[in-house]
Amino acid sequence: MKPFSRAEMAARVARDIPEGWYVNLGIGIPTMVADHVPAEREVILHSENGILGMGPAPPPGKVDPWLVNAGKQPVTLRPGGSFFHHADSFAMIRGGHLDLCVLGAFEVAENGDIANWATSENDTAPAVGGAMDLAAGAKRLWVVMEHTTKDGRPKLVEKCSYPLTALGAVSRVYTNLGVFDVVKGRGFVVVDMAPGVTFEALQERSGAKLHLPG
Amino acid sequence: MKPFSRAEMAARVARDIPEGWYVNLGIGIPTMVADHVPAEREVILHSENGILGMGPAPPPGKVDPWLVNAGKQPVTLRPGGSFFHHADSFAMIRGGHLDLCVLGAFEVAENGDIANWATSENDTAPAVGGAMDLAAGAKRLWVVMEHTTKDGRPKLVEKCSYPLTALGAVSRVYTNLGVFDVVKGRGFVVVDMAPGVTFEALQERSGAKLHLPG
Amino acid sequence: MINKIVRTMAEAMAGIKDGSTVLIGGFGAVGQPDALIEGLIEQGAKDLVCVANNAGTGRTGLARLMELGRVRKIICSFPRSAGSVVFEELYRAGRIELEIVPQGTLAERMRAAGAGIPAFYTPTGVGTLLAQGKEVREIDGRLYVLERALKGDVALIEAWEGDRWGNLTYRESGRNFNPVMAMAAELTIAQVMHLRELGEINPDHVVTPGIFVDRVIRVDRGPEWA
Amino acid sequence: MINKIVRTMAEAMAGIKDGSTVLIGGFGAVGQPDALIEGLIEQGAKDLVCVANNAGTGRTGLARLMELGRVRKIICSFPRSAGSVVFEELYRAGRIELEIVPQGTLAERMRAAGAGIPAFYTPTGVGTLLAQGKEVREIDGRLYVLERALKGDVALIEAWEGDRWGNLTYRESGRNFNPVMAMAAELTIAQVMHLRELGEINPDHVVTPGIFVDRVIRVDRGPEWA
Repeated sequence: MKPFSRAEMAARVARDIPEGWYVNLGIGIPTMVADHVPAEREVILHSENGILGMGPAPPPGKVDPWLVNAGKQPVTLRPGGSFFHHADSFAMIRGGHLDLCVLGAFEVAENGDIANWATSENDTAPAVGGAMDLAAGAKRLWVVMEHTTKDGRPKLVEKCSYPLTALGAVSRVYTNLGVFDVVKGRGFVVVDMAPGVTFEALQERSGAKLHLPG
Repeated sequence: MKPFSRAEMAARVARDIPEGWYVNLGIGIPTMVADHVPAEREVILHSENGILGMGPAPPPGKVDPWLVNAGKQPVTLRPGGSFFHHADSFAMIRGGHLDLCVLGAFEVAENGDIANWATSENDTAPAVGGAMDLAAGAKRLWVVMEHTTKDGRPKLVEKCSYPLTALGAVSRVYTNLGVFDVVKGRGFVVVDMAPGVTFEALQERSGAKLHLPG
Repeated sequence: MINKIVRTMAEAMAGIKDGSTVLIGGFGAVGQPDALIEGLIEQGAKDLVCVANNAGTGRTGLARLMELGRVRKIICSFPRSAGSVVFEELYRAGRIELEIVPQGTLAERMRAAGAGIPAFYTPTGVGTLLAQGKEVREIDGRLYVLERALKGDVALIEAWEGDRWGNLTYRESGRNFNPVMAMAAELTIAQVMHLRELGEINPDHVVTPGIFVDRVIRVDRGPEWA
Repeated sequence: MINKIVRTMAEAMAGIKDGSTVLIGGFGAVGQPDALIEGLIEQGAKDLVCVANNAGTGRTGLARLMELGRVRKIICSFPRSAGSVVFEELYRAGRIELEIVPQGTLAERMRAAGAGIPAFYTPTGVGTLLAQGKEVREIDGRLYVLERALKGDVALIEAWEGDRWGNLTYRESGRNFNPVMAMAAELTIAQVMHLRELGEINPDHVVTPGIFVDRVIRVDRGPEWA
């Protein structure tokens, strides 16, 4: 079994993003997706803090302090980019203008529920940021995450045990072991598997029933 | 009895507007108010169609077709003016950011109700424009109008007979015969009278009880 | 390569269906997408609901579209104005529906549609005929009317500059309803005075980011507007 | 002559009362009104409710204000981040209240306050802990949460340019929450990198019209921000 590396997961997501889409990439592996979109394919990146047309990190010594992404890292702007304020930025998100949002998650349920912001109901000071807006607002929500937690618990589940971020929002999940569509009324459908991974091995590491396509 | 002329009414209103106020002037006599604010007193005029800092009409031959007021007449912009879209413009209005709006009216009631957009309930194609937003939103609403209709019916009334524009919104009325504060729980209080006008003559031409100040 | 710039009016109008709700920008003649309205007349879609501040004047543009019997309903703040002859004829004859909306509520309903807000409370119109049949609610001691988002299938707008990503700027009071309508429609078509190369518009000065715009067509309104 | 430009921090901070709700712009360090926050620390107002995207980092700025015991409650989207040590100490000790709001709802609640909208429905947060105790309503087959406007007594914001009428522009991603907060407060105070003569800012490029701004003070953040 040869699980996808983080870079391979990001590349796998990037492969599925067509030219012309407006895309918001969350913190972590999702951010790495940008590096895997070929330069000639125009995908327009959105950042919650009021940027469209975000480009890669600047070379050292060329950092513009006025230009950071949602993770507060320095970025650049591509020709054709634009700036706007937070209410306009979330109007784009909530109004369904983003073709895609890619987020990390603690858990995804077979009905598309996502939990990615708080680890318990008692964790009353978690950091939600823009996750709920993005999950509820984008036309499509894809999740990129490890297939299981560090201690081996499945993250694809029948029902989320962590506090929810949004109901029924996820349409696709990329893990280090495979790619899954979340199909209404059916659940997780295996679209792709990492090299050497069998359906049985995948099912064993998942907390919900997996389906084969068709 | 020497009633105020339209120009005198406009001048009377202008006299009461202090420097620094943000003001929206309705169509008709209210528009004329601008001409009576002394040039050295900075009053910032707002227009519903997305202008702050509106200046007077341009000289002939200097008309800029991109720059019209809410009455669609050519205007100018003062240094320090700005342009914005309709939702932002009405955010200013509805959000209570205008110090004053001056409108014409068919009727004003002693509780501050104003009727200025439709002449009957059956008049189903009247033109409301921004009147309801302005009446409900500005910090203060002043009305400038003739004291009576052409056929002598009073326009200061106990209760409006025409369809309302807003409830309890008017705080002051300027007519060709006098100036009136609309005081909560009291009604119309006479602040000023045109030359030669007596309280009795005013009362005779009004449809609601008038009060003397104090 | 993303290229939202189209060269012909037929391309600009492609796919507009009968029964569409069409948002039409402008305030009077300023910022009014005249060429796109002519394009829509030519294109042929009918049974339209048109949303605009006014109900057309004279016998051209929106008035012509109405006169041709292609407009089922008009949603506007100020239907009756100097020269709104076609509207008045149709309205008296019972051949066009009318929904009057206060101007600020009209703008905010479209902004809400664009921003994913299905409904909001507003003080405008409380206690008036225009609040009849609507939910009224007291919040912190004041009465408010519940108003619903107003979404377009198509927006026809005018802008000053546009680029191939659909970024737009406006000129002076030509901005008016245009940026709000651009947000609120499934398909937003902009006529612009000037095409710019990508990156030529200062990113701090873009008013409508391209995410809200689907097609851009250059239309020179002539030297008096330049 | 209208002149919103003030020369001293004491003038800028005059009249801020104990118990005020203070909106603080910025996203991380970008567009954050550092000098005004220092001014507020100096000024002395206490029992404050602070609204910001984050809950402060390190031991300066907002974190310092909290450490001094001057903040009763914080309303933000992302309290716990790298370096939010002061907040975490106070929070664990039960010495500060917290209201977590999704970032877009936070922005929209302030925009609503500025626009005279007392409440609106949003899909964000439906079915989550952050919707608990809030009205949920089905509109056209989808569930929405009712959210209330969030008004400030004071807004502290940072802008790029300002003039004596209070017109502001912003630089790149320094715009963020600043224009929204400017609309939403009774008293809006802006620190700007550059003062401009009236009319020097192109009226098409003004982002926050002066109607939303009460005081402007020049603060040079140094050459790295120039």
